[in-house]
Parts: sequence; structure tokens; C-alpha cells
Amino acid sequence: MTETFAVCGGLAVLFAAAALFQKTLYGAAMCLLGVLLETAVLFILLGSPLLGFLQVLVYAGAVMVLVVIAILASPPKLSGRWAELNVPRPVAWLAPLAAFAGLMAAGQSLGGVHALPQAGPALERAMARLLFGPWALATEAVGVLVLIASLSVLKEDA
Amino acid sequence: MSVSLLWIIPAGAAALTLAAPSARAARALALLTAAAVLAYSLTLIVPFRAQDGVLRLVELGAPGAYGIRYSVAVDGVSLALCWLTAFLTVLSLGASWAGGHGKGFWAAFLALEAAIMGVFTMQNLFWFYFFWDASLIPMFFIIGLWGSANRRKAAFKFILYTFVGGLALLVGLTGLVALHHQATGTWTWEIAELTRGTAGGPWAKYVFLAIAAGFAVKVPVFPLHNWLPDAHTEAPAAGSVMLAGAMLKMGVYGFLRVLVPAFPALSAEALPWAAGLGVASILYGALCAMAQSDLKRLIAFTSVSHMGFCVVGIFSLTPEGLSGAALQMLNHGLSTGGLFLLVGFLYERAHTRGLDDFGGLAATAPWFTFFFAFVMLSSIGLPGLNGFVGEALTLYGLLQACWPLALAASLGAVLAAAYGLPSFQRVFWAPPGPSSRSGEVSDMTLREQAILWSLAAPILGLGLFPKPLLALMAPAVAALARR
Amino acid sequence: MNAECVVWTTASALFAVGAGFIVLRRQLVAMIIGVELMVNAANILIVFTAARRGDPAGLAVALLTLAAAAAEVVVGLSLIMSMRRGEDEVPETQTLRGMAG
Amino acid sequence: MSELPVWAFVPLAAPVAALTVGFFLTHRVRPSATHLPILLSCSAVAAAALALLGGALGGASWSGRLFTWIAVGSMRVDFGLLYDPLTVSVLAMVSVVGLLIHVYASAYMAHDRGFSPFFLYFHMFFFMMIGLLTSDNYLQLYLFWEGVGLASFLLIGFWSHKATARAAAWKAFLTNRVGDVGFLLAILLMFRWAGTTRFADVFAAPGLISPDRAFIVGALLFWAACAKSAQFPLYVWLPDAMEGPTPVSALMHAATMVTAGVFLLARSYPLLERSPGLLAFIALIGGITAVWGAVGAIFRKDLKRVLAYSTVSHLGLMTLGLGAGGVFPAVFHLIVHGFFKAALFLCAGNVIHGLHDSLGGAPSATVEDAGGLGRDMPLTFAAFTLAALSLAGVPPLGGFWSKELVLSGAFAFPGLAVLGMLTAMGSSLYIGRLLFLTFLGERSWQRGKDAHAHEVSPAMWVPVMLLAAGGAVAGLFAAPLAHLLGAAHGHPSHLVTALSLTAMAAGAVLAWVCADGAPAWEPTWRARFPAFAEAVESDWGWQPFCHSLARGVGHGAAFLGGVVEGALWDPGTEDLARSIPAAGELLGRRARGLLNDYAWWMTAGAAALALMVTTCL
Repeated sequence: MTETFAVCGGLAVLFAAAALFQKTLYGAAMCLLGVLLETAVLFILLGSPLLGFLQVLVYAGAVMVLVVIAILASPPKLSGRWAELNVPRPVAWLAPLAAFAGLMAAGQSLGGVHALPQAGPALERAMARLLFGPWALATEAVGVLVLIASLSVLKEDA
Repeated sequence: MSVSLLWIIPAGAAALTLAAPSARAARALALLTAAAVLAYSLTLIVPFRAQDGVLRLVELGAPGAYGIRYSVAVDGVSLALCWLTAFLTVLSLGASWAGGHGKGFWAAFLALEAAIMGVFTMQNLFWFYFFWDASLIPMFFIIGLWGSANRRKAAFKFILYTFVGGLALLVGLTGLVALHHQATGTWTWEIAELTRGTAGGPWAKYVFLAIAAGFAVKVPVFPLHNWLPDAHTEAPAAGSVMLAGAMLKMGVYGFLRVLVPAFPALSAEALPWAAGLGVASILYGALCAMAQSDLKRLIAFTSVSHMGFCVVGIFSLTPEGLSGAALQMLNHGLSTGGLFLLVGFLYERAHTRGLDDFGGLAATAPWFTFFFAFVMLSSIGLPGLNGFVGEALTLYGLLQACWPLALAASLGAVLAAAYGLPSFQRVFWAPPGPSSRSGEVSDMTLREQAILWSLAAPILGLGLFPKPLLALMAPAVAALARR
Repeated sequence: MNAECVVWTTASALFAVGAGFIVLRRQLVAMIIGVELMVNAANILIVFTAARRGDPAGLAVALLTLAAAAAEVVVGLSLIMSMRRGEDEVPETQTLRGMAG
Repeated sequence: MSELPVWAFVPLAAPVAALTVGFFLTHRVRPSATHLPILLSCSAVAAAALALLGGALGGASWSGRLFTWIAVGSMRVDFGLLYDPLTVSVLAMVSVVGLLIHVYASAYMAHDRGFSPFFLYFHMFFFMMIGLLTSDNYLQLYLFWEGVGLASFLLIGFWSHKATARAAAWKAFLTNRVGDVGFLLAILLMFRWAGTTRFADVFAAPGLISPDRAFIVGALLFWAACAKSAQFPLYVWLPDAMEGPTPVSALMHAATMVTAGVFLLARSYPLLERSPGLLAFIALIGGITAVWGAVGAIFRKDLKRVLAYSTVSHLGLMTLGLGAGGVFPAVFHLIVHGFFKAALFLCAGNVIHGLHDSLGGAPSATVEDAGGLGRDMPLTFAAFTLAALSLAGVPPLGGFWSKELVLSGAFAFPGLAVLGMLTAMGSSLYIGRLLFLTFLGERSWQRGKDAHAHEVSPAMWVPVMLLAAGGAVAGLFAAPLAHLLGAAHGHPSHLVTALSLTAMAAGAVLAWVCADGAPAWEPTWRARFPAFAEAVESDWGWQPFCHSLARGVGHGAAFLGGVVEGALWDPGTEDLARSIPAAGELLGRRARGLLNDYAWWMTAGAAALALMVTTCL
């Protein structure tokens, strides 16, 4: 199990790196789609098919559509893809790497578990009961949030 | 007979004057309060005598966190300084009686008096520092609002210097408390506990320097004196009197109350440096005074020179030197206060302070001549007047501590004559020059004469009979002597 | 192989690339994509920890984060769309002062 | 030392009373009457002084403590009065001479605009001098010492509209202050080593027994005496002090004030004699000053300048007498000199007053202005001659006896004897020249003007005659003074007398040749030898040297006050203050508000935080 996780995780990272170096935004969006799908697979590997499914449904579906529309609507960009920063180029790259190193260091300090843990259907049922039980308010709030977000898409003059 | 009233009455009155119906009412209230505070402070001598021990009339508030509590007490030196502050406040308010100032002017002076009284009576470092910085605000307004020509620059420079000094002091004081905590494990800001010589260790030197720098800016000692001439030149006469008369003493008082008792060994070790800077202040102040063409700047530099004697007296750590320094503080307050009042009166009439803008005043204004000569002689240390006793004692203290420096300091007496008399001659004896405004200078009114007589009396009195005052102040400083 | 280490590495890598997007890319949309990546990385870690400790709350949080992220993208993109209506991508939008205009 | 009788307080109380009455009452109400209470107090003081002298001759001496002045730590100073033989004898001379000069001044200054302030300053000086003589410890003496210095500043600069008078007053005070610093240090050292400054205790103190400590304190005291008694290095202020009115020159710069230094040395003689080297040094300086003064006097034109240099010379003689012969010759010469020098100055005053209209109101007269006054002012001529003979040392007169005593003391050392003889010859030379040029010869002041010199009013010539008479009969005081001071009073050896008389005669003849002799030296030599004249006028370069010294300090102060304070310090601190916002501005320009920048900083910060937290845990 851990090995397949490692493969799919590696694929996700590859897609993400590819997205970063894409010349066009469109390419980047497609690589993002790849990453999202891989993430869904990772969720499934972690024993939570519901999340994997939702990930595909919400993220890969709805969000990607929006991203693609936004990219198509914007005129083709001519200027380079990299932003010029005050700090020199290599130092700029340092920030992401530092982030990576920080997280890895945090991970090391938590100690390890060998086998890949499985969430399992019982946990998902417990999650559902939790969501619509004590966390009902949170669920409703997220629902309303999504509803308002969609209102924002309306243009003023529409 | 609580000592706290000394600063509560002026503080309350300051608020009242702001709310007074008219400027004239505010003026009357201010002068009344100042007189009341003076009377009250003088009556304090009765309970003071009744008690014994160095610190008397102790009042303790509720103990707060980290040993910060409101504690007030008075010893010989601080009681004398309270008298000086109260006396000078009455005189400076009297001097600016006809100045036509608004309510804010009078409120600022009362607030200033409250803050200075606070500094001289607080026995808790926290409150000491609170009043120390509180005194800056009224002084800033006095210079900034009612000063003369480029008062803004002077006010900002004054604030800049004293604030940076205040920061150094704050760092020092907290360092001292930390050192004390390190040594004894208890948190306290009480001066009585902090000065039991517990502050030691590698950091002691830096804390000592920080506190010394904080106080040195206020004294002012030679390298840090640059704010004084500007502040004095731009401040109104009454402001200069309070600044020179009372505020400069806060620095020297700080040395006597906080620095030397808290670091006795370091103070002894610092003698060559501290006394050296003191002597540098004496000579540099005198030399600069000789080169000034503005009367107020000249008197400001004389203050630097006189304060140099105080610093020298303190760091000689001899009973005579310390008592001399304490007495020199009072002498300087009286003589420099007098000089500033006189220059203020001249400025009110002729709106100029240049040495060459007068001349021939001896014929037209005999009272000005008499009082200026009298107070200038006291300032340059003529025996028989008060300046001499302070200088002789501090020089004797320094002679015991380090005789080469005493030789250099005694040159200050020659230089004192060198800035004192020529300026007197140029203003009063020399015939009026081309740009002279002596015609506008009418002789002193009765009010002004009364003020100057009330200054001349203590100047002569302290000159001939310093014993009672020295006896009052001696126990307070005797503990610091090491030689 | 140590699962913990694997999961942490992938999640950190994803997060780092997301940060790279935000720091390095010029276009705002790319930044949005960067944010998406970082949210996913976080989600992976949350689900992993929830599964390891058998705590349903973890999964619930992951779900809610997912929905919140979706809403966030919608708002982000609509903002960018409305901002860029009428003028093409000009450097001003890169600076705060530009956006203010 | 018996307790102070009541009338022993009169010498101090009377002047204080007169001054308070004068300042607060008569100066306000009737300025012209200010001199009355003052003359009253002078006579009271003179009477008390003579009574004290009588008592002292009977072997009595008094001392008493008034109150404690300073008492802190080991430093304890009491105000006290001391009337011992030395005090009483000098006090007698000072009070008598003072009374006569006060009377003279009331007439001389009668029509001066500042009559009332003059008398207040004049009597303040008188009070300070008496305080100086009667104090019983060094610190109290120092108090009156500076008081006398202040009085001389006020009186020299009395005609303050004249720039020369102001400069002279300021020069006098500064030079005295230079001396006073030495005095203060001596006092502090006394406290350091002896713990007290009372004369009796200081001389008995174990701490000051060792010769080198006595040398240091003695040298500092001598430095102070040099300033006050115009000895060689610090005499520069005395010739210029002639800018003051003549009564001032007479009382202060001839009879009383300048002798304060010699009095101080006489007072501390027990301390000085502990280091023999110091006494020899003092005698040497005295001798040099004597000759220097005599030479200066010979070539001067101005009447009062000649007498001023003569005073410098005679002060040198006194110091020479003290160093070589001990207290008695010095004090005796001090007293005799007080009389005849005051008389000479007052005669000069009469001349100036007499020639008033021909001088056009100038405060001082030169030898050329006067001439042949003997016929017009017979009484002044008589007094001047009597005093001049006494100064020159003509035998029966007082000057002869006191000079003999000083010279016999000086004969113990070969070098000093030569200096003494030179001074004796110089004295008779310059005083003879002055006498011949002023009172004999043809009247140069009458050329072309119908002015006439009138004799002065009695109120002026009576004191002059009395003083001149006092100077003449002073020889009689020798025996009682010797008895008073307990000094052996033998007749000086005939060799000394013979030598001094020949020197005096030679001087007189030379004076006659120069003044009225054939080749008419006086008016022409200045034109013929301008370089020499200039050198003499500037005291062989010593006066300009002192002026340049003072100017140097002035320039140093100007540099410090002006350049260092004005150009470096002020702007320096302001620039420092301005540099902080400037630095902020500089840094600010780098951040252009790029989103990516902020993102970068945020990410880097967060990562660093994560790393730090994890490493710390």
C-alpha cells in the first residue's frame, strides 16, 4: 500500500512541478487537474473513498471548470511568466525550498508509523454522523459560503 | 504632614488653572498655589526634625506587582531641593506676572513643579522614572509654545536629548532591578533595597554606564551638554529659571540618590573618568561662555561649568566633596535663576539678548547694575557669597581624591572671572554701541526689585552662614563617602 | 518503507510547489492555482492524520476545507475577471497601488 | 590672647554700619552727603586702631571667635578676629592713612557726578582691607582678599566711560584672580595636611612641619602675594591701575591694598622660614622687582605712572626685606612707605587738580604738562619735597631708617646687596627727576595759554601735609615697632649707611643732570632713541607678552565656543538626528509594493519560523 501511495504521490508532485514550469496558463491548469485527480487517488488509498469521490466531484469538476473559463476569458499574455522580484532569482527560489524544508523538519519531529493507515467505512460513517450532528452548524455555514460564492460570479450589469 | 502633598497640590492646581474662567484668574491661582507649596514645604522642616534616621517622613502605598509601590520619603538633600524648586517657581511665576500669558502657561509651570517635586521625593525607582519623564512634557511646551524665535528646533532638540537619556536611564534602572533580582531573588524597585550594594556581576558595569549616561544628559556633563544652550536661549525667562534652577538638579540628584549608592565600588573605580569629565565640563563650559555674544547662551554655558563642580564633588566620594556638591546645586539654582530673571527683564524691555545690544546701562539703570553685579559675582564664586562655599568644598573633596584634577578644576575659578566680568562691563559700563537699545531699558520696577532682593538674601545668607544647611544635608550624603 | 515519511514528503512537496507558484509566477490566476495546490497538500496531511488516529473529526475538517477552498476559488476568479474587464494584463495589477486604481 | 573687648569690634562694625546707612539712606535721599557717615566711621576706626595700638604696646593682644562659618566632614572654619602686634601696627597705619585720604577724597571728588557711589566703593574697600588685616584664619583672610580685589576692580574702572579704565580694571581683577587660585590651593592643602586654617594651629600642625610641604604651601602663598603686591611676574596690573581716581591710587595702589601681599607673607613667616630656600627665593624676586620698578619709574612721563612703578619698586624692597631680614624690616618699611607714598600720590592729585583747566579735564598729567609749579603751589611743593626726600632715604627722615634696615638685611647676600644699592640709587634718581621737572624749571604749561595753576583748598593740602609729616617722623616708630614685633633692633652697620647714602647722592645728581642739566635730556631722548623708548614703555616686552597670553586664551575660548560648539557640535548632533529618517527613506525605496515580494517574505518567514520551532523543540 505505501508503495502505491508513494507512486501516486510522486505523480502528483510531478504534475505540480510541470504546472509551475508551463509557459501558458492553460497548460498549468491542465497540470493542476492532474494533481487534483492524483490527490483523489491518495484519499482513496488512505481509506476514504467518499473524500476521494467528493474531491473529484467538487474540485476536479466544478473548480477546474471555473479556472479554465477564467484562463480562456483572459487575453493571451505575452510577457514572461516569471515575476520580477526585489530579491535575485536564486534567492526567490529559496522561499519554496525553505517551506519544504520547514515542513519536512516538522514531519520528522512527529515520529513515524510504518504501515499506511486506513480510514475505513466505519470512520466515514462516524464522520457523517459528526457532520450532521454536533457540527451541523459548520456544515450549514460551508453550504451558505458556497452559495454566496456563486452569487459573486454574477456581473453588476447582468 | 504628608510629603506627597508637595506634588499633589501643584498637579491639582495645574488642572484647575486650565479650567479657570480667565487668564488673570489662572495667573492668580498659579501664584497662590506656588506660594502655598513654598510655605508648606518650609513647614515640613518641623516634622522632619521630629524624626531621626536618614530617610524621614516615609509614606508607603499598597505594594504592587514586581515590587512597584508608591513610596515617598525625604532626606536632607531632597528637602533642600524641594525648597529650591518651590522658591524658584514662585519667583519665575512672579517674574512673568506681567507677561500676558494664557492659562496654558501657568498650568505648564505648575505641572512642571509637580513633576520635579515628584522626582525629588519618590523612593521607588518606577515612580522616580515616571516623574522623571513627566517633567519633560511641561518643559517641552514651555520652550515650544512660549519660547522666542526658533523655539521649535530648541524644543525638539531638548526632547530628543532628554528622551534618549531617559531611554538609557530606563534600560539602566530595569537592569539594576534585574541585577538585584539575580542576586537576591526578589523583585523590588525600592531604592532602599536596591542600594544595599547587591548589584554585581559582569553586567553591573554596563548597567552603571547606562544609568550614568541617563543622568549625565540631564546634568549636563561635557559631551552631552549641547541641548542646554539652545533650550535656554529659546525658553522664556521663567522657563530658563526652572530649567536651570530645578531641572538640572534632577541629574545630579540622580547621581546622589541612585547611581553612587547602588554601585559604590564602581563609582570609586570610575573616579578618573567621571571627575575628568566633570573638570572638562568646568573648563569647556567656562571657555565657551567667554566666547558667547548672547547673554542667555553665556549663562547657559556657565551652568555647564557649575554643574561640572557638582559632578566633581560627587565622584570625589569624600564627605566634604559630597556636601559641597549638594550645596553647589542650591547655589547654582539661586545664582543662575537670578541671572536668567535679570536677562528676562532686559529682554522684556529691549527684546534682545546680545551683549553688544546694550551698553551704558550703569548710568540709566542703577538697580539692574547692582543686582546683575551681585548675582554675577556669586556665580563666579566670590568668597562671602554662596558660590564660593560650594566650589571650595567640591575642590577640597577633589583634592583629596585626585590632586592633579583639582589643579585643573581650580583654573575654572580664573576662567569664571574671565566670562563674568567682561560681560558685565560690555553690558553695563561700556558706552552704548551703534546697535544699542539701552534707551528702551527703564530701571527695574518694584516687583522686579522685590524678586531680586528675595534672591539676593539667600545668596548672601548661604555665603556667610552655610552651616545650618550643610548640617541638614550632611547625613544624607555621609553614607556615600568612601575616603 | 516508512509511510509517515512518504506522506509528509509528498504533502510538503506539493505545498512547496504551491508556494513556488505564488512567489514566482506573474499572473494572478497562477497564484490562485498555487493556493489550490497548498490546500490540497494540507488536506492530504489532515486525512492521513485522521486515518492514523481514527478520528472522524479529521475527515470532517477535510471535507469542510474542500468546500471552503471551492468557494474561495470562485470568489478569487470572479474578482480577477471583474478587475480585468476592459484592459489587458498590465503590470499595474501586480502592484497594490495598481489594484487600488 | 585675652578675650575681645567691645571696642575691638569697632574696626569692622563701623564700616558695615556706614555702608548700610550710605547705601540705603543717604545714597537714595541725599547723594551729596554720603561721605559724612563714611568719614565718621573712618575716624571711629582710626580711634579704635590707635587704642588697640596703645594696648598692644602694653603687651596685650586679643583674639576671639565670632561664629562657625563652614563645618562639614573634617573641614571646620570659624570666623574670628585676631589683634596681634603685626595686625595692630599695620592696622594703625592703614586706618590713619585711610582717614586722611577719605578726607582728601571728599574734596577731590566733590564735583564728580558719581560722588556717592565712589564713596560707597571706597569705603567698601576700606572695610575689606580692615577685615583682611584682622582675620584670624587663612580662609577668612582669603574672603577679604578677594573682596579687596573686587573693590579695586570697581574703583579702577570707576570712570567706566573710558575704555582704558575698563581694560585696566578687568586686567587688575584677572591678574589678582590668577594669584588667588594659588591662595585657594594653599588653603585646601592646609586643610588636607593640617586640618585647619587658623594661623596658630597651622604653624603648630605636625602635618606642615616637613620642609617640602611647607615649601609647597609657602610657594603658593607667595604666588598669591605676587599678584596682590605686584611682584615681578604679576605686577603688570599696577601701572594700569592708575586709570582710577587719584585717591584710589593713593589709598589702594600705594599704601594699603598692595601691601596686603607683604602682610600675608609676614603673617605666614613662621611657615616660610621652615624652608630656607623659599625665603632666599622670595628675597631674590623682591630684589628683581625693586630694580625692575625703579628702572620703569625712571623713564616714565606720566606723574602717576612714575609713582606706580616706584610703588612696585618699594614693594620689591619690602619683599626683599622680608626674605633677607625677617618680618620687622618689611613691616617697618611697609608702614613708612604707606605714609610718604600716599603723600606723593596726593601731591600728584593736587597737581592734576591745580592744572585742571590747562589739562582740559584729563584725569592724569604728564611731566611735560607740569613745570615750575613750586611757585604757584608752594604748599604742595613743600609736601612733595618732604615726601620725596623720605622716599629717597635722606638721613633724618623715616624713609632712611626703613631702607637702612632692609638693606642691612640684604647685605647678608652679595647679590641682593647689589640689587638693593641699585634700587636706592634708582629711587633718588626718579623721585629727583620728578621733583625737578614738576616743581622747578620753566612753566611749560603756561606756553600760549593764560591758564594759571591755583593752590588746592585746605581740605586737600592739610591731609597731604600730615601724611608727608608722618612719612618724615616715621623713623621714631622703629624702636616701639621692634619692641612690638619682638625683633632685635640694632643700628645698621656704618658700611651699609655709607654705601646707601653715596648711592642716593649719585642718583640725585644724575636726576639734576637729566632734568635741568645742559643738554636737556628729558624732552629729546624719546625722539632720538625710539626703539629704546618703545622697549621701556612696554617693560622690555613683558606687558605685551602678558596681553598676548590673555588674548591667546580669548582666541582659544572663541575657537571652542564658536567653532567647536557652533560648527561641529550643534550641527553634528542635528545631522545625527536627521540621519535616522534619511536611512529609513533609503530602505523604503527598495520595496515597490510587488505582491510577489510580499509573498516571498511571507513564505520565507513562515518557513524560518517552522524551522526554528522544530529545532528548538
